[in-house]
Amino acid sequence: MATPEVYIDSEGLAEDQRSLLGKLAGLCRRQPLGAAGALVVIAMIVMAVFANLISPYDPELAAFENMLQAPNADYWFGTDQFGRDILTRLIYGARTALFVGFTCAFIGATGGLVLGVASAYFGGRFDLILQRIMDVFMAFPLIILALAVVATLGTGIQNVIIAITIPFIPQCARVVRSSALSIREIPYVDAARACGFSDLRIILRHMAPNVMAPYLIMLTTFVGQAILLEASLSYLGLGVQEPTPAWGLMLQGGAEEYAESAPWVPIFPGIAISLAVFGFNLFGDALRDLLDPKLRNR
Amino acid sequence: MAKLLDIKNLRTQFRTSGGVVKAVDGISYDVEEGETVAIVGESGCGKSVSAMSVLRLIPDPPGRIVEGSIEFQGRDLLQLSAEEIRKIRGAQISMVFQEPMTSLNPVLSIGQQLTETICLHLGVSEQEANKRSRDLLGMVGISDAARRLKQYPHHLSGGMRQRVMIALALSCEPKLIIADEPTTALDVTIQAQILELMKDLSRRLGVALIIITHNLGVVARYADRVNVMYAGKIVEMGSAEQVYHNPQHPYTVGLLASVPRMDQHRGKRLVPIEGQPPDLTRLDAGCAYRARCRWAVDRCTAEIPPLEELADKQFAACWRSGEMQALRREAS
Amino acid sequence: MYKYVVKRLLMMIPTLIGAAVLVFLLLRAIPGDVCEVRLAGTGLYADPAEIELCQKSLGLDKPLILGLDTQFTDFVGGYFTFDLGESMWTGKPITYEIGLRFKLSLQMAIMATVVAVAIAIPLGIISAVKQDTWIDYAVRAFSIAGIAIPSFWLGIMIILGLLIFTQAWLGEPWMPPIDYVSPLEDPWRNLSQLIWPAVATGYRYSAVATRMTRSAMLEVLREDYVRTARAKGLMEKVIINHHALKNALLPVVTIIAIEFAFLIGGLVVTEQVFNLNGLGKLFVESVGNQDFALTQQLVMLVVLVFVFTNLVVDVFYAWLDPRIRYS
Amino acid sequence: MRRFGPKLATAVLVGCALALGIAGQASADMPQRGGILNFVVGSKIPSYDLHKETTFGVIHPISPFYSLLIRVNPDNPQSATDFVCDVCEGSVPAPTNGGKTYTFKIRKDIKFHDGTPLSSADVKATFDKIIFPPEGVPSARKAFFKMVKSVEAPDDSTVVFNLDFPSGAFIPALATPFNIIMSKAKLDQDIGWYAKNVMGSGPFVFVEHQPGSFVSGKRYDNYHHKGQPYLDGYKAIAAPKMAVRLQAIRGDRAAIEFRGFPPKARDDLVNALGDKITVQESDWNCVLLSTPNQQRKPFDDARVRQALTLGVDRWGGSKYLSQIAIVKTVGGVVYPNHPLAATKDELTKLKGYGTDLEASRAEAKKLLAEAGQSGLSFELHNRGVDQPYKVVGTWLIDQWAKAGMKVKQRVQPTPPFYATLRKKKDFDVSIDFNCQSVINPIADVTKFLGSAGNNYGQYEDAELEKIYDKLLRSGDEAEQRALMRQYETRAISDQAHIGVTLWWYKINPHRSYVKGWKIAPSHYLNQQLDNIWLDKSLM
Amino acid sequence: MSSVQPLPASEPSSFKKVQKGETLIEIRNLKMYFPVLEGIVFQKAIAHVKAVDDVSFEIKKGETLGLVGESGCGKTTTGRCILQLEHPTAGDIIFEGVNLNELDQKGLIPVRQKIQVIFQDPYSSLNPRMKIGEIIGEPMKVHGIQPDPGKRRQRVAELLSICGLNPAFAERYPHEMSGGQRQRVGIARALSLNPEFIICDEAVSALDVSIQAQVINLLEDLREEFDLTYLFIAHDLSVVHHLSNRVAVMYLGKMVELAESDELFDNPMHPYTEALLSAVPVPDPTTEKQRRHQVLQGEVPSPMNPPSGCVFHPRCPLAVDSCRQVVPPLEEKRPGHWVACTQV
Repeated sequence: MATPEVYIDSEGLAEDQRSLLGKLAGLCRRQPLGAAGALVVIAMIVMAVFANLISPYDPELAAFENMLQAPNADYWFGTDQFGRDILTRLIYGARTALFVGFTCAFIGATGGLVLGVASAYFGGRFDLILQRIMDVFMAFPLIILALAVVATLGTGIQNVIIAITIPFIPQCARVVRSSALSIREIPYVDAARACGFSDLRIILRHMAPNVMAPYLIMLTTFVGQAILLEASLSYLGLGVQEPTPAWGLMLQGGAEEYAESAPWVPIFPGIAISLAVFGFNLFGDALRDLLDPKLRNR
Repeated sequence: MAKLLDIKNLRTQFRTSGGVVKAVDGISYDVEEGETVAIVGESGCGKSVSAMSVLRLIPDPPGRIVEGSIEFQGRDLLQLSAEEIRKIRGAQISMVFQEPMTSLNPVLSIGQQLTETICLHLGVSEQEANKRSRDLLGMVGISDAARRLKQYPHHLSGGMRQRVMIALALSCEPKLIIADEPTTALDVTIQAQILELMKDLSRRLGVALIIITHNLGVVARYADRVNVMYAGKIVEMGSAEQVYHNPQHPYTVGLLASVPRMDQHRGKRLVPIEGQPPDLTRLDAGCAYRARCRWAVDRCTAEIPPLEELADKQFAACWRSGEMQALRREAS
Repeated sequence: MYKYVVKRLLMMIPTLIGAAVLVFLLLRAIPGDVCEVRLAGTGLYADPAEIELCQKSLGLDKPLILGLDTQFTDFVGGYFTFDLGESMWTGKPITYEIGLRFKLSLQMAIMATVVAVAIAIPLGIISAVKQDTWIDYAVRAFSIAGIAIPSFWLGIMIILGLLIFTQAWLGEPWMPPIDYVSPLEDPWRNLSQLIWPAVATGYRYSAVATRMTRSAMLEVLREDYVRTARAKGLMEKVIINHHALKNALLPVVTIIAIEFAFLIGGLVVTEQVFNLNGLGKLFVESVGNQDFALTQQLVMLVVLVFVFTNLVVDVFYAWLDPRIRYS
Repeated sequence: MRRFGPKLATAVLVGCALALGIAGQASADMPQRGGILNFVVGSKIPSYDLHKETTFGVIHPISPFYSLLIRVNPDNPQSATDFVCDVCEGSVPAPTNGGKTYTFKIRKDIKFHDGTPLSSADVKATFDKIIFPPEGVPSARKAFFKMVKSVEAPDDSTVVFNLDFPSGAFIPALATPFNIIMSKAKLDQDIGWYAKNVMGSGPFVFVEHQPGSFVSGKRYDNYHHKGQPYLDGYKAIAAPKMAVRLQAIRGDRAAIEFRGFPPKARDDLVNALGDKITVQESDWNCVLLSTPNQQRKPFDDARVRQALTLGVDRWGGSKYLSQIAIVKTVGGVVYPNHPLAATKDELTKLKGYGTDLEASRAEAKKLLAEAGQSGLSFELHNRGVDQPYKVVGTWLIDQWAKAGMKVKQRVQPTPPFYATLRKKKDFDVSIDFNCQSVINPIADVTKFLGSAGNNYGQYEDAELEKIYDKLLRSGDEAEQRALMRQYETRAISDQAHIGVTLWWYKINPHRSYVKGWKIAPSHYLNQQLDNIWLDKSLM
Repeated sequence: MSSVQPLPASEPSSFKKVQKGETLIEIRNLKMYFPVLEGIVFQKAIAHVKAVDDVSFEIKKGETLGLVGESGCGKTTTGRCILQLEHPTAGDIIFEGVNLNELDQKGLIPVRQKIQVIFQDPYSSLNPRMKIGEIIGEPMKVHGIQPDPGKRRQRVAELLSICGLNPAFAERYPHEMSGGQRQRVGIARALSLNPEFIICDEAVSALDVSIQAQVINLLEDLREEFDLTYLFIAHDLSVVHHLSNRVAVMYLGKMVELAESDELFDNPMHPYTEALLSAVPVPDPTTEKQRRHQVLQGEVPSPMNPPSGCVFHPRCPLAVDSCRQVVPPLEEKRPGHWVACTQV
C-alpha cells in the first residue's frame, strides 16, 4: 500500500553485491521458520539418498535375539519386535516417505497444472464439464478412494501412490485454474494471440510458466500431505507392506500394543512423520511467502 | 493567515530487502488555514508517503519516520502518543484516498461507516450521527441520502464512493483534508465533478486542503500553492502562477515541457526529460536530478542543493536556479 | 438470492450423479462380496451353495448396469421411492444404521469445530497483528505442528498419556468410556468420552483455520479500507474486531464449514483410535464387509453433506458479503 | 484356575495343566451374585441368526441369550471329548442302533424368555432349520450334518436323530456353539425372524443392541441351570482395534476379552496392574498355514515346496514369535494337545521340524538348486489382519530370506484376500489358516485334502485321499494315530502341500475379579457366561 | 478465444497494397455485443452488453486516428475487434481490401504480421518469465521472418536500439526494467513483425509525465521512419490531441463525433465532447482561471441497459424530447467534421 515503488538503476543494473551465503543468511533472517523447514527437508533428503551409507544395520532382516531392546549404545533408537534397528528403519523410511511424497506430489501437481491451465484457457463447456468432474473427486472421501484402489489393485507402494495422487489432481487443478484464469486476462496473453501464436504455444510457453508459483507451492504442500496420507494408509493397513521400511507401517501393528512396554517403537516413527511434514509445511509456507504473497489464501 | 500545518525536515524511510528506501528525505513545507496546497510529482517520488506521514499512517515495519517535526496547530504530531494522534485522525485532519473502489469497507454500510466516525469523534448519539450523516451526503451531492446510508459501497459507482469518502473526511469538521490522488482512478468528467466539489466545500467550510497528484492540470486549476517533489525531496515550492510561469528548478521546467497541451495547437514536439528517476535506495551526496538534468554542473555531483527562497515565497533547490530564466530561454 | 440458491442446488445434481456412478463402480471393482466375507471370512469351511444362496438373496447375482433390473437400478431406484434399502451385512435398514452413528458424528463434528474455532480465530488474529515477531512464529509453528502430527498418533499418545498419568496420580488407570451415551442421557459420561477426540481433531483442524485466519487477516489489514479506518481515527481494537475481522472471516468461514463437512464421516482414523461408533468407523466396517448397499449410501451421504455445506457456505457468504448478494 | 503373581508375566502355561490342578481352587471360592460384566469384542455383529453366521463377533455378544442342545463342559472346556447336556437331561446319550440313532431327553422346566415352554418340537425345528433348511434359507453348517437322515420329536421331551451312517463327528458337530435352540413358534411365524430378533432360553435376556457399539443383556431369572447365571447382566462392547481392547481392560472399561491378546499386551497389563490381572492361556485350535499355489511354477515341484517348509525355523519361531504374536506351539496337522497329535520326536522327523537349523537351511538351498530355483523369488499373499497373520508373514519372509529366497508381501483386506484364494487364485504362496471350534481332528484335517472345499493349493493327491479314507473308517485309536502320521508326513513333509507354521496360542488376560470363566481351546467355545461371577472384594 | 481448433483453410487472402493517403482500414457498422450468460450446463444469454454499437470509421495509410472516451465507452473493444481478439457480433473490418471478420485462424496469420498492438500496462503486457530478447524474437521465429537465431539476435538488438534501449537489455527480464523501458520493449515487439498498422491501446496512460513524453516522441519518430498507421486509443485528451491527425469520440458504444484533431479541439460540436474538453484541466493556472468549467452531471449509464434514443440524452444540457426516441445519425456537419447530435 504505502511501500513505494523502487526504481532500479536504469543503465547496467547494479549487481547484488552480497555473496550467496550472505543472501542465504538474509533469507533465514526473514524466514526463520522456512529456514528450519528447509533444514528438515535437506536432512531428510540426505537421509534418503545416503541411507545405505549412514544406517548402521540392515533395515529388513529380523534378528529376534535383539527384539524390543530399549535405546542403547548399539541401537540408538532401540529395536522393534523383530529385532530390527529402529534408527535404520527410520533412515530407510525417509526413502519410502520421500519417494511416495515426491512422486505423488509431482504427478498430482503436474496433472493439476495441465488440467487447470487447459480448463482456464479453453473455458466454455470443456471447463464446465471438467469442473463438475473435479467437484465429484473433491467431494469424494479420500479414504474410500484409497480403500477401493488398494482393494482392487492390492497394497504396495505404487498403489498407495495412485490412491494418494488421485485426490491431489483436482485440488491442484482448482488452484492452478483460478490462477490461470487471471493470467488469461493479462495482456501478455493477448499480446501473444495478437502475434498469431498457436493455442498450444500460448498454453505451454506463456501461461504454464506463469502459474509456476501456485504449482510449486502446491507441490511442496503435497509432499507433506502425501507423507502424512501414506502414514495414515499404512496405519490402516492399506499402505506399504512389511518388510519395506516405512514410517506409517512402523506405527502400525505391534507399535500400539507395545506403546507402553516399548514406547520407543511408536514414538520415534511418530516424531519422524511429524517432523517431516512439519518441515515440508514450513518450507512450503516460506516458499509461498516468497513466490506469491497473494496465494496465502489457500 | 496562520500556519495550520508546519512540516520541518521530515524523513520517512522504508527498510526493504533491497536496502533502505529514503522515500521522504527531509522535506519542509507549511499549509495555512483554508488554503489549497498541491504536492505534485511522478510516481515513487514520495508525495504519498509524505502525506501519510502527517497522520503517521506509515505501516511500521517496514516504514519509519526517522526525523523531523510536523506541527499541527502548534502541536508536534510526531511527539504525540498513539492515542493522541488517533484522536486527531479523522477529527482534525482527515484523508481522501486514491482508490474509491477499495477505500470503503465492503461489508459495512455507508451509514455505519459514517456514523461510527461521527459518534467516535463528536461524541454524539447515534440518532444525531445519523442525521448528520444524511446532511453530509446531501452536502456532497448525493441525493436520497436516507436510502444511500443503508447501502453498501458496491452499490455505488466510483464517483459516488469518492463523494462518500469526502463526506467521511468532512464528517467531523476537520481543519485539514489530505487528498491523495483523489481523482486518478476516475474518468475525466467525474474527476471534474469531484474536484469542483472539493474545492467548493473547502472554500465554504474553510478547510485547508493538501492535494497530492501527478496531474499538472489539476494543480493548475485548483491549487493556491504548489510543492514539486522529486526523489523524496521538494525541489520547488511556490504559488501556482510562480511555478507554472516561472519555474526555477530544471525538473519543473522539464515536467512542464513534457506535458502535451490541449490548449495549444498540435505539431509542437514534446521535450521529454531523458533518463529514468533514480533508485531511492542508492541516493548519493549529489543532486538526485543531475543525471537527467541538461544544465547539471560539477557542483551538482558534489553537493545537494538546499531549498532556497528565490523570490517572494518561491523556493527552489538548484544550484543554478538564479540563471534559470536565461537557461530556459536559451533552450527554447 | 432465491434464484442463486436454486441455481446452486441444481449444480449439486451432476456432482451427486457423478459420485453415485463413481462409488458404484469403485465398489464393484473390489474383488469379493459380502457373502464371501460372511461365510468364508472366518476361514472355516464355506459351502459354495450357501454363498450363492446368499448372493441371490441380496441381488448380487444381478447384472451390474446394463438392463432394467440391475444392481445399479436397485441402488439408484431407492432414491425415487425414498427407500435406501437394507444393510447387506446386518439386514437392518440403512437409515437406521446411519442414523444411529450420525448423532455421534454430528456431535463430534460440532465439538471439534468449536475447539478448532476457539483456538484458530484468536491465534490467527494475534499472529497476523504481531506478524514476524516471535509470537507469530510460535503460533505458526504450533499450528503447522497441528497439521504435521498424524491424528492417529496423537490419539494414541493421548490415550496412553491418560492411562499412565491417571494411574500415577490416582492409582487406578482411567480412560475415556468406549461406548457412546447420548448427551441427553448422561452428559458427563458423554463429554468425558468425546472431549479427547474433539481436542485431538479440533487441534488438527484449528491448524488450517489458524493459518487461514492469519493470512486473511494479513491481507485485509493491507486493504485500503483499513487504512481509511485508521485515517478516521478509529481505535485499533475496533479496526481489528469490526473492520478487519468481518472481512477476514469470509474465507475462514469457508474453511471451517468445509472442515465441518469432512468431520462428519471423515474421522475414520480417529474414530478407530478412540473407539467411537461414528460414521467413519461404520464406513471402514462396511467397506471391510463389502457391504455395498451401506457403503454406497454412506459415500453419498458424505458427498451430499460436503456439497450441501458448500452450498450453505456460498449462501452464507452471500449473506455476509453484500458484494456477492447481488452479483 | 491359576492366578498369576505380580510380574509373573512370561510364565508358560499349557491349557492341559490348567484343567488338572485348578478346579479345586475354583470351587473353594463361593460364587457371588450380582454385577454387570463388561467385555470387549473385536469383531462385528452381522445378523443375530447364529445358524447362518460364522463369526465369533456374533457368538460372544449373542450366544448368552440362547441354550444349546449339548455343549462343551463349561468347567472343563479344554477337553475335546467332555460334552454335557444343556437343554437335554442327564448326560450326553450314547448312540443306539449301531451308532445310527441318538435319543435326547429334553428338560421340561425350560421356558423361553417370552414365557413359552421349550419342548422337543423347538429342538426339532431348530435342527431341521440347520440341517434341512427350506429352499432359500441359509445355513452355514449344513454340511457338518451330512450323516443325519432325520430329526424326530416323538413326544414333548424326546428328540431323536437318525443317522445314515455312524460318525464320530456327529456329537462334536451337535455341540457347535452356533446351534442355538430357537422357538418353533417364532420360526413358524417367520423363518427369518431370528436374523433380526433375539429370543432364546439362555442365561441372559436381550436388552439392547446399539449396532457398532454394544449389546447388553440382563439376568434371566428362570434359567434352567438353577442358581445361574450369577451376573445381573453383561455388556458386550464392540472395539475393533486391538489397542482399544487392551486399553479398555487396563482402564477397566471392560473386564475381559474372550478372543485373545498378544503376549506383549499381556505383559504390559500385568506390569501395569499386577494382581488385578489374571491371565489364562491355552493352546488354540487354530493353525496358520502357508499354502503354495501348485498351479503356478515352480510350486508344482515338491522339492520347491519342501524347501519352503525347510527354510522355516519353527522351534526358534516358537521361542521368539510367542513373545510378539498369538502363535506359539510347534505342531503338525493335529491340534497339539490331542492324543492324535505328533509327539516332539515324531515331529522332528518331518521336514522343516528338525532341530538343526543350519542343516535344514542347507537342505532347502540344495533342493532349490536341484529344482533349478536357486534364488527363488516370489510373492507371499497375506491377509490384512495384524495378529497373527502379518506378524507371522513378516517372520516367514525373514525366514525364507535366510534360506536364500527373496519374498515380497502382498497384503489384502479380508474380502479380496478370500476372493483371491477362492476365485482369482493369482497368488504364489498364501497365508491360510485352519481354525475350528470343537476339537475334532479327523474332521479338521480335511483342510489338507486337495479335494476339500477350503483347500486353496489347487493340487490333487490320490494317495493322501486314500490315507484319509482309511483314517475315517478306522475305529481303533492306535491305528488312527498311525494313519494320521502317514497322512501328516505326506501332506506337510513328503509332498509339502501346505506348510504348517505354528499353532495359535490363546492368551486371555482379564481383570482378576472375573471368576468362573475357563479358557477353552477355541474362542467360539464356552461363551454362554452362565458360570461367570464377579468377585466384588477384588473390584 | 475465437476458436479452439483450426478451421479449414479459406481462400488465400489477397491484400491490396495501399498507398499513403488511401484508406488502409475501414470499419463498417461494427457491433460487439457480449452476452450475459446464465445456466449450469446449457447456458443461454439473458442480456447483452452492447460494448460497441454500430461504429463506422476509416483510417488512411500514414495517419493517426485518435479514439477517445471514458472507461466503458467501447474504445478498447473496438481495438480488440480489429485485432480479432474478439470476434465481432456484426460489421466488417476491411483491411487492405480483405474483410478480417471472414478469415479463419490460419487466414489471420498474415494479418497478425500487418496489424500489431501496444498495450496499456507495461507491467503486464510482457511475459515475466521470458527474457526481453525472447519476447521480441519470438514473433519473428513463429512467423518465420527470421528463422536464423543469430540474425534474429541481431535484429532484436537493432529493434532495441531503435526504441532507445541498450541492446544488452535483451538478456534482462521485464521486472528488471522500469515502466518506460518496458513500454519501449512492447513497442519493439510490435515492430518486430514489420507491421503496417499499430493499435496503441492506452499505450502511454500508465507512464509518468516525463517518461510519457519520451514514448510519445518515440511513437512519432517510428511513424515517420516506418511509414506506420496508428489507431491511438486513449482517455487522455491532451495526448490524443497531440498525436492524432483525426480524433473520434465515443460514448457508451457509439461514436458521437469525428473530426480533424485541431478542428475537434477548437470547435467541439457534440455536447459530450464539449463537456469532456472542458473537464480536462490545462497545466496553466492563468488559462484555467479564465476557462469555463462546464461540469457534466450524473454518471455514465450501464452499457447493459443503455438509454433509448441518443445514449447521451440523460446528461445532455441540450437534450430535447425527441432525443429520447431518435438515435442521432453520425452526420457530416462541416467538411470532415462528423457529429451524432440532432441539436447542433
